[in-house]
Amino acid sequence: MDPSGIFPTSYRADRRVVRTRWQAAALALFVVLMLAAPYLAGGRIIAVLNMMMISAVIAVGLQICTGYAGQINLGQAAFMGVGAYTASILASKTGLTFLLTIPLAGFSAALFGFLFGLTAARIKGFYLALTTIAAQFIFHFAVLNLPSSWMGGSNGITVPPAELFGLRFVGETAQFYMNFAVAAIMVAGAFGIVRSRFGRAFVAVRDDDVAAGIMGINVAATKATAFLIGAFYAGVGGALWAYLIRFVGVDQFTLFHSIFFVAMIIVGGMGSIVGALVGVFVIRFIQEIVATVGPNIADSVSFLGGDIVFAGMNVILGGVIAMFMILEPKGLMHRWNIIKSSYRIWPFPY
Amino acid sequence: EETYNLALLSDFSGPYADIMPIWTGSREAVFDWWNETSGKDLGVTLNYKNYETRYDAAQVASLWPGIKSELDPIAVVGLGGPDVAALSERLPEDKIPMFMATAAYGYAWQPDSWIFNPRPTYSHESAAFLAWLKEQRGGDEPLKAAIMASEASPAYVDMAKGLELYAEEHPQELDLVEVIYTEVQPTDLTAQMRRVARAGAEALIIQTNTSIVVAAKRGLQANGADIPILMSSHNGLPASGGALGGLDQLEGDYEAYGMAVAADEDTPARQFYETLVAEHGLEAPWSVVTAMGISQGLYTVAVIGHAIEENGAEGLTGEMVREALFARPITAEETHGFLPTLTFTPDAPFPLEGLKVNVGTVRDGKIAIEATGVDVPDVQKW
Amino acid sequence: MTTASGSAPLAVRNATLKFGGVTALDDVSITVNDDELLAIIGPNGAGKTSLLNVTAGFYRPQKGRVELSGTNVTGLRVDQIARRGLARTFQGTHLFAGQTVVENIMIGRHMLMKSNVIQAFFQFGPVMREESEHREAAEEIIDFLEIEAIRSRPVGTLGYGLRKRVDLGRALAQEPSILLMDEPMAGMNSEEKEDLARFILDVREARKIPVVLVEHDMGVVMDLADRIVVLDFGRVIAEGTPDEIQNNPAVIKAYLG
Amino acid sequence: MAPALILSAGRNIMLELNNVEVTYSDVILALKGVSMTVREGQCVALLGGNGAGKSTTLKAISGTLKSEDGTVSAGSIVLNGTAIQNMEASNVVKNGLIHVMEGRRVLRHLTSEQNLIVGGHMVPNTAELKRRLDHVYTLMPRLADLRNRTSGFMSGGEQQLLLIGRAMMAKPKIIAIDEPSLGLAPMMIRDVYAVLRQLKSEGTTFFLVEQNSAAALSIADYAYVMENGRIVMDGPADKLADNEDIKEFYLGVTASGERKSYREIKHYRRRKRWLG
Amino acid sequence: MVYFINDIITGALIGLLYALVAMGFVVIYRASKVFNFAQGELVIIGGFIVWFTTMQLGLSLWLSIPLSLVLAGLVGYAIERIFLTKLIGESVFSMVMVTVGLLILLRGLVLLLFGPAVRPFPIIFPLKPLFLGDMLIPMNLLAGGIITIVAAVGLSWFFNRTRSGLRMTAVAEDHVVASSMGISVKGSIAFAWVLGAILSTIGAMIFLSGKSLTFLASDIGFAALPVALFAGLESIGGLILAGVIIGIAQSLTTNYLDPLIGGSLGSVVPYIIMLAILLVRPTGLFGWRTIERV
Ligand SMILES: Nc1ncnc2c1ncn2[C@@H]1O[C@H](COP(=O)(O)OP(=O)(O)OP(=O)(O)O)[C@@H](O)[C@H]1O
Ligand SMILES: Nc1ncnc2c1ncn2[C@@H]1O[C@H](COP(=O)(O)OP(=O)(O)OP(=O)(O)O)[C@@H](O)[C@H]1O
Ligand SMILES: CC(C)C[C@H](N)C(=O)O
Ligand SMILES: [Mg+2]
Ligand SMILES: [Mg+2]
Repeated sequence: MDPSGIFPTSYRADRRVVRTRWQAAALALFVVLMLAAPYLAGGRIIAVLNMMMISAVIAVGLQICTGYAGQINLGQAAFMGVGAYTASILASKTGLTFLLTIPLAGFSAALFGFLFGLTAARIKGFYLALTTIAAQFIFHFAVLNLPSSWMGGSNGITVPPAELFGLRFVGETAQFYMNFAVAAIMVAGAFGIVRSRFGRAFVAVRDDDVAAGIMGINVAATKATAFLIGAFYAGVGGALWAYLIRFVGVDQFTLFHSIFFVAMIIVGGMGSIVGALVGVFVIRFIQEIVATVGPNIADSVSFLGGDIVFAGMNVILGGVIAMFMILEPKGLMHRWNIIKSSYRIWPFPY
Repeated sequence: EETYNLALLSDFSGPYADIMPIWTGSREAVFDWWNETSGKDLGVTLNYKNYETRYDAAQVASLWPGIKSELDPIAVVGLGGPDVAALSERLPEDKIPMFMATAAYGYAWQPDSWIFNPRPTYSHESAAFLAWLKEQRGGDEPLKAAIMASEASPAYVDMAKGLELYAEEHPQELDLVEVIYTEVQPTDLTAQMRRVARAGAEALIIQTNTSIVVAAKRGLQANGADIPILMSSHNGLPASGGALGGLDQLEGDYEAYGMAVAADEDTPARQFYETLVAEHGLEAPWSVVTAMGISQGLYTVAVIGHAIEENGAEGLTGEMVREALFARPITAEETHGFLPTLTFTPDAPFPLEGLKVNVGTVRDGKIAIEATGVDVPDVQKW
Repeated sequence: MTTASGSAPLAVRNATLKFGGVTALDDVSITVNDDELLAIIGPNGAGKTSLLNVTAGFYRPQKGRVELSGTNVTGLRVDQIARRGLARTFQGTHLFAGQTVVENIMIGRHMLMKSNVIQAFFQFGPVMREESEHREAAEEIIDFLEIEAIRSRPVGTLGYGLRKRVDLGRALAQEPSILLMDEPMAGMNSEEKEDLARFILDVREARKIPVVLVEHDMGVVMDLADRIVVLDFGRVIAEGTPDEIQNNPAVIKAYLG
Repeated sequence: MAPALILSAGRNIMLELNNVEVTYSDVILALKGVSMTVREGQCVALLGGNGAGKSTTLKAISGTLKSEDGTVSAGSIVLNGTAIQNMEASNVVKNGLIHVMEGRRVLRHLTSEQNLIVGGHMVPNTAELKRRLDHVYTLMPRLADLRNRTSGFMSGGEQQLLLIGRAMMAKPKIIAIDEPSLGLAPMMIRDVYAVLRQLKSEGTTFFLVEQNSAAALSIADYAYVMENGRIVMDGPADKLADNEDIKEFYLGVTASGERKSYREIKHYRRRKRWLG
Repeated sequence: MVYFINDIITGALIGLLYALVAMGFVVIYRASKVFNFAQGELVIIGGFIVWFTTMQLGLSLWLSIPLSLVLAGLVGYAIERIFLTKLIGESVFSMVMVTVGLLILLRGLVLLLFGPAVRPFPIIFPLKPLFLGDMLIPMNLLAGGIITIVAAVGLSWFFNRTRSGLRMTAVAEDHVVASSMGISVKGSIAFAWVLGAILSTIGAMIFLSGKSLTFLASDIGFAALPVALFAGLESIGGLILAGVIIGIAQSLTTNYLDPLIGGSLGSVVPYIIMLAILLVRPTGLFGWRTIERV
């Protein structure tokens, strides 16, 4: 909903994501801050931002698949893993540049996701959600049991640094810019997709797939496309992850990781790209706070062992997610929209 | 007076959370001891900080940049497989070495490493044990053994892979009759144990975790089979015994690894432990995990000591520490007999020569040293 | 009734539809001629909705076939049939509740748009142009149905009557060559019925498309229909002009009472 | 308003709404101070155009607003002396009110008869349950034919019947019913209204929301007309049925009493709104 | 051949254990339409309660088992009260997502309360297996199989034949409709969680008897999941068949296929079978079919 007094004068203007001068200014400020971040913030913060940006790509993909198209997906980490492995194998075996490995990682993950998406033609709702867990197990099994010369088996694969024209993207700062560039493109693309005919078809399939079919939307293909896109994002995120960690192993992509991605889009709000970003920020932020502050607390309060840190993190994160669902089941973006619209009509309640 | 930082990686809530307080308490006690003794003489204080990585490569990777900028450590004191996975590419670039306590991993067996283990791989350790057992048994036929592994961790798979290769290359020594993969918390291993018993195994290698030891033990008991189990340091006799409800359940089973066995006997290692307890506030019981923590601390400070002797107390870097590791051996005396004399070379992340394994067992409900200084056979890289 | 059946916009031939022991349609044949408003009436459970469902491809008849302008479409998926020019509105509502009115109508235009995912991702010029064009068409429909004021309200927050109008708008957005409507007037007061009746007549006038109307409001049916088919227990029991039907004793007995 | 008073004199107030406001999603004010009274044994009709707030009124009474993110933000609703605004739906039922919701919400995977049994879940013994089932089946023989049909597959009208039957099973003191004639064939509407009349004569109170004003006014004692979340007119049913505007906009008859033809409607439409 | 038959029997029994854990999923789903992701966590909580009453309090099994079941029920009730009651009337989806939060939260809580140590679990069923000639059947699994079958038969009678069961069925259909008919959604969900927690505790006893307990035991939740989907989320009786089929398939794969390929296909097989059946019957063997009407 618009702030009051904004009347778009063309359809194109009405479609814009950034609608007011304030929004434009805020966006510009954000971009400038991000670009300057490596010079303003310490290594830890940059590391956290790197994690956030990669998670953002993956969560935005999940948002498209789950939040928009309504296909609950608990296999996003597996799709991410496919991307990470693809990038790693290509980079380490063929020495391909990341300019190619990242999109290729996206495509291979998309293919894997698409295969699961095809099952969505028949399997629906929670059944589908739970079958995506199978993606997780099958991915795991495949990596571990295919000849280890293919995917490194249980040993994992080490990844050479991202390189472009002899320039090595190592160190937090260089990777920061690489992640920022990719994340920016992916997020902008996500806005494009969700506001296009595809975004609308996704929503149609989510809200009422019977009616969607009768509208001339190929429901099965649309669901599969949603999975495909969601997995593509996960694959790209996985590739970034591989370049950041420089090592991929199968236990970096577990069901638990998938659940955390789901938690991110829930906290931020289903069906909103910005919501996905907000959710990534909130969840990662809490994780980092607990991880950094926790040991200090544990140190200063002697009867607490170091073991409270992770336990505490789980309690807090789990608690936050549960509380969110209880207090704000539609996510933060929903609250924001309500605030905006009540501000719009304030002081009149109607 | 110079101060240098050490980053300690710990798992307070992952699969090894049960042993972590003891482990890290022990290594911290060693650093305290060193600061008050040798460190004082050298004019150096070692400052350390624990980081919770929960045995998760992702967590390690995400914490690492922060650790580096916050602490700028001269060395990392590592934990297990995930640290190796996450940092093996980063440490060479950041020029910081990492010192582990556990046995090494086949998949990390590369030259020019920045990550070091005082012990050979788990497969080396189990092979040494099996060779020793065969000798005990006598006779020429190869020893029949089975191994339990799990896909839950790369390290677990590695254990099986290495031993499989060893068996293949030494058919007259070892006949690996069963390699069983299971979950970290298995439902029921009765059927699997029957297979093991049926195959006539003379030993069962379980270097994974405690839960699998317990389930396997129950499975063996259900089958009325009495096959000795070999455990490693992190799932050793005290831990598994505790989970089974008593050490007596493990009568005649073994643990074997390339460091001192925490038995009741009065050894130099034991004496050093008593010193730490008496004078440096160590609260851990005398157990294999404590031994692991102390040995890790001891060889770490020994290397740092060498580096200071070489380069002076000022301007010490991680690179110098690593150089010092290769420059001269760390003697058994320096590590109070917790470790054999260690000679590192750039060829491997662990000493390739002079490796010894000690074997502990449960006798009359108590942990006893069964054998010391068992030679490690020649295991090929896999 | 006189058009050569081969080219009739819609023909259902001898359709039989059974669900287990229930026969929803029993050898039903109907033909819809060019620019005709055909009403289908009948008691509750007579099979009217089932007939529309068979036509739209939602159910597959056990026997018989469905032809759109002479081509057999039996067995095609619903979306394939929709792409061949068949649109429908629903009994009850099947709108996309969380979406605004404009978005619902734009969804109706989905199949007329051509851009692909990659274009959408990069938001190239052509995509934007296509969006604007179709948005314009959607706005025309909004104007036509006089729902400008609720253009950006989520449909879920609208009352039943307005939803029905949006439902019609969405079907029109498909630019169909035949329109099926299932009880569009249900839940409206007479003023609203008048409005909708007018829209239906206008649609026919402006677009010249045949309409199949299922409705229980006899006033509406008698006034609007060119021809009426009466179903009872899955069978056609009468067919004819409103006057004929009104006086048909079988119809009176089964339906009008 | 005198006749209304006479009509209702001596009867207890069963349901009373006092200046009720309903807000959806914290911002959309759908009811703007609605007051109504339903007396025991009465049938009160609530008429109004689309989106007027009729269903919202019912939901506010029955406590089912919450699932749509709505709340009664002001005013009070009193049922038999108990304040029930924002009460949980199942407790409202325990106070004797059953709400037949719009949207044909049958329990789709259950058979028609199972739906009825669930409707009578509070009936203490099996014999009584049987009796009520029979009562439903005698009033609505069509449901007897459909008793083993999965209710989700039934036709729109059939489901509508089932909902009425299901409400009857609970033998409530008051039934609040949302558009009972929706989607019913003419004959069926007559049948359903005959059922309602029968129930009314058995002492059930009705709160009836209808678009089919002719039918509603034929059974109602008193009626309210709602526009835009406000009550704009009320009075005894027969009085309202004579009102010019009601005739034109709700009953679809011209002032002269003739039915207008839908074909004759011109492109311009007279728009008249009551100002509330 | 004897071994082969024995493997089939053991497999079937393990499958029945899965079915018992899956019954926790199904009961909660069947009475509230909420899919409980935290089911595995309920198993550990049950396990810890049993551990606490036996090993810590030192009670005899006869005392501690009923006490544990009561405590587990209370925990289930508390979880429902704290986390789910407030969401009644909201979309079911929100409730399901709360259970995702619970999954993470409970894991942390268990760690906080009991620590990460590996604990010995009491021997509830005799360790000595039952010998049938050359065949051997673990007692805990045998007892578990019997309990599972009894529970499944009893509960499916309850849900399908009793008035209370029908009420819960109505809740599973549609919360709003159920409450508009005077059915207490709260009560139904509370009952479901109490029952779910109790079943999980029984599952824990069978699963862990004589073994060790850590929070990793929750993995059994995801091992049991395919059984629940295979049967269909609304079907309690169907769990028996589903459990037996999946258990046998898994046992045969682990014993005969895995040694050949040198991997652990056994742990994936249940999921593959589940996927296959769902492609043919999208709501499981006996689940409610999706109703689509326009
Ligand atoms: N999928 C289905 N499975 C079983 N029975 C069905 C199915 N669909 C429809 N029926 C049955 O077929 C008959 C015809 O239903 P249909 O919906 O076509 O009626 P209708 O004429 O549209 O009635 P109404 O005017 O009440 O909407 C009904 O008795 C209904 O119960
Ligand atoms: N869930 C909701 N969220 C926001 N607004 C709503 C919601 N439900 C209804 N409204 C608004 O409240 C007003 C009253 O709606 P209500 O459904 O009560 O109308 P009604 O009189 O029953 O109409 P109809 O005859 O079309 O059913 C409408 O303007 C509608 O837009
Ligand atoms: C003690 C543990 C951390 C050992 C584990 N097997 C490893 O990865 O090395
Ligand atoms: Mg119909
Ligand atoms: Mg309404």
